[in-house]
Amino acid sequence: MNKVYATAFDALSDVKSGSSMLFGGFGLTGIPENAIDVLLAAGINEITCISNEAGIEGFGLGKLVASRAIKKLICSYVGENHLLEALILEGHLSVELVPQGTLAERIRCGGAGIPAFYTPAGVGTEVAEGKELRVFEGKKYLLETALTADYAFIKAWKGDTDGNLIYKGTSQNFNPVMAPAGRITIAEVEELVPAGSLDPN
Amino acid sequence: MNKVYATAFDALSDVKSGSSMLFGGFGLTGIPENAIDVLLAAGINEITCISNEAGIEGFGLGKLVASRAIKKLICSYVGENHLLEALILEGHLSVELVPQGTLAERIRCGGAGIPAFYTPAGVGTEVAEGKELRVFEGKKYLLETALTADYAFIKAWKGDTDGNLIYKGTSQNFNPVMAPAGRITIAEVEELVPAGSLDPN
Amino acid sequence: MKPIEQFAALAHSEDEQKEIIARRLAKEVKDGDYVNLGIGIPTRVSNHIPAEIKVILQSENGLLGIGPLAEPGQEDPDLINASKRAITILPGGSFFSSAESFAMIRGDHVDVTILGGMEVSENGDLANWKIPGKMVKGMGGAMDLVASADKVIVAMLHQSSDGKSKLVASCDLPLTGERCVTRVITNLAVLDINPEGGFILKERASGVSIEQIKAATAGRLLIPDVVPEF
Amino acid sequence: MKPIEQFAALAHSEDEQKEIIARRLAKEVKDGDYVNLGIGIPTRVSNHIPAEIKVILQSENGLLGIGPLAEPGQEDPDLINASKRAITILPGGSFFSSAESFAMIRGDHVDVTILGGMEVSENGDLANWKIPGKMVKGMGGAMDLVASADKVIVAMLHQSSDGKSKLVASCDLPLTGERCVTRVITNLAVLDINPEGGFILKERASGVSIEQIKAATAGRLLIPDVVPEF
Repeated sequence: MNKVYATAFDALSDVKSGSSMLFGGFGLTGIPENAIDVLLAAGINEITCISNEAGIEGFGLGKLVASRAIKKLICSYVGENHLLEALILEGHLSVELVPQGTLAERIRCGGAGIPAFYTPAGVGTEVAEGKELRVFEGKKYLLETALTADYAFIKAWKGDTDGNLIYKGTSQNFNPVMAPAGRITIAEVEELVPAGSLDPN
Repeated sequence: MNKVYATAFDALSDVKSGSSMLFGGFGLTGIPENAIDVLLAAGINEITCISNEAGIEGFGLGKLVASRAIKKLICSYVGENHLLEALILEGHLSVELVPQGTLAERIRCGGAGIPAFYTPAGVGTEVAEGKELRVFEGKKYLLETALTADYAFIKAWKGDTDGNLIYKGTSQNFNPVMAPAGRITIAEVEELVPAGSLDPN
Repeated sequence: MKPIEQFAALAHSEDEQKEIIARRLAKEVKDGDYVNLGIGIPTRVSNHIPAEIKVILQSENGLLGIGPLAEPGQEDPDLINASKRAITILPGGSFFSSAESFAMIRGDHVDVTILGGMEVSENGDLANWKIPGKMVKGMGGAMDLVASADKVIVAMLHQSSDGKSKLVASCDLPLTGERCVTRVITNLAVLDINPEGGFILKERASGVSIEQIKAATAGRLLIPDVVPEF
Repeated sequence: MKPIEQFAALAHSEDEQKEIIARRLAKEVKDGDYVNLGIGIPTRVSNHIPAEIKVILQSENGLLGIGPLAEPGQEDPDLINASKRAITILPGGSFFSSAESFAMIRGDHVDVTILGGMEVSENGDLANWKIPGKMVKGMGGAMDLVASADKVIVAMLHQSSDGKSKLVASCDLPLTGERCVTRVITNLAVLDINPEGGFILKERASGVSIEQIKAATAGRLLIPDVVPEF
């Protein structure tokens, strides 16, 4: 069931510490920044966070990293967050690095009821450790499993009161992939419109 | 490389008998009917055909069935084609029935470089015969492999000269799923527009 | 009990019996449910859903938010349902590809699946796509639907036209899915699948006796003390 | 050969050396190619592609048809490339999700992948995402890209800043992909990976001698009779 909330605080009032959470976004685009601010203000912590990146210091997920609200981070890239490296060394945070295409597909499969799939990404690398290796038509592939989470936090351009979302430019990125993979999905939109005013195609 | 052809005959001049072919369409919508007519007129036969349905007598794939141009049919539904049943009994045609969602995902994976995936559809049925059964988190799944073809025949609403396509209503169906899964993809569009005139979002 | 009452249900035409099923089916959906309706009896449900509840119907060919059948002359050649009939789309509806449609179905985003059946076994197996040597229509999306939804309701006449029970100990016909059915709604009764096997008789159609249901059911029937009419 | 010519390439600043690589890289793409450019030197290629050929650039964050960098003041907050810089989209370009983007990459719909490297081994292994105990930036999309494209070109300086060869017998650093590189283009040379192992010296940079390349390469070098300059 889709629900419309007037403030981010109302929408997030049930969110609990210790939950797993998917966050859309790539670079500075398509990040559910208002939801992140509310999680921060509410003191939610012990989060298992699934996102493409660890965020930038002072913005987006970078704020949750800085407040030590994240326990585990599953992502493809951490390159631009020095604080994160310090937290890893201190033992406050563990990071599972996943190839970006594998991450996207694991999340898509989570929403699509596919428990596992094979991909060539990471064969012969650290990523392959402990994973099933299988050959199809002469090429090597790894078995990768689906990812879901208790919550998915999504940023969209326009949304309607029935829960339809439209994205803009490269702010789309992981958002539509993650939306079906959260047991509860919370979208923040730039513009809320009545059901029926978005093109169904 | 994308190419624009003025007539369906020009676009299909290289297509050979004995090829495997994906055809978009569901019911009477989104069927590449002009391409089918050209294949018929050119006498292309021995086709391995991948499509949701076997077509209706006298329309779409039904015409290729009637002309005995199809050697093997991979589809989810044949219910409305009595001629087809006769051809199967005569031994002119073999049919591999695939659950519709499995068919869609096998084709998607074919275009997406995923050689195989697990799905719950068909567990405990004839469809499971000869396939790997595997349990993930207590639920049974079958291993299904990707499908690609020499050609994909697609029907779209609008297309531009760079090969972007837009679909309308339920005529979308298998078309966007199949487009990346053909080694050569041939789209027929209702309206051809210059590159840049379709909304990129 | 008067004989006229006992046999009331059987006195209906086949079409009337299907309407009895459709009316009862409508009570299975609640406000806000996403529902996939199979071909046949299930499609009739939409006529019986009360106006005050909003149910979002999914069509496996790529549509969420099915509206009423298109008026004659108003058909859109790009807008059909899974039964290939010209339909409309409701405000707030959306179109998507077959891969997305089944991602939605397989990913358990559809709350209720209602589909027709040829046989249902007492452990919840369903057969509805093939009669060996006689009829092969193909499974379409049925195998995906029954393997995925938490709530799979089979809507069918209790007996075949030659009087054979369609509720059986184990299916003779090739399966569509194993242990997938949660509830069966027929012209005679509402029956739940017992996790340990057997059909639990939950309700009986108006004017239908428990004896009649017993006589019409080949599989093991579990009969509670009270079985209300619907 | 005059000493000044022999050491011409080494006399360039690091930035000039990267430009030498970028200019040569531009010859690797042909009209109609779909190309993914990694962060760093590869991004510079777009400045050197001749106007008469049309190359379609793919950005892993969900864009086909990358245009020039956005002019200052004209930046669109919803339009960046994989290096997070504000860019533009060309007419005919399109946006899509990360899942679609990597379906495109994994499905081999991108003809050429050009990316940076820390080490390339003589059997085509690539390392470019991690220096144990020192630096972990993450692999981003690199593992998907190198595992999928038929043509994987690594663009990097021939030696590290401390003079160590980046073309090695086998990689010391954690791999990004095994046996995935087809060609390496450095400030000194163009080298193909021999299917049986070894770097085949295809071309040398203007003013660079074979001896210099030998001295700068740790892995096995296979030298044909004729090695033209580029």
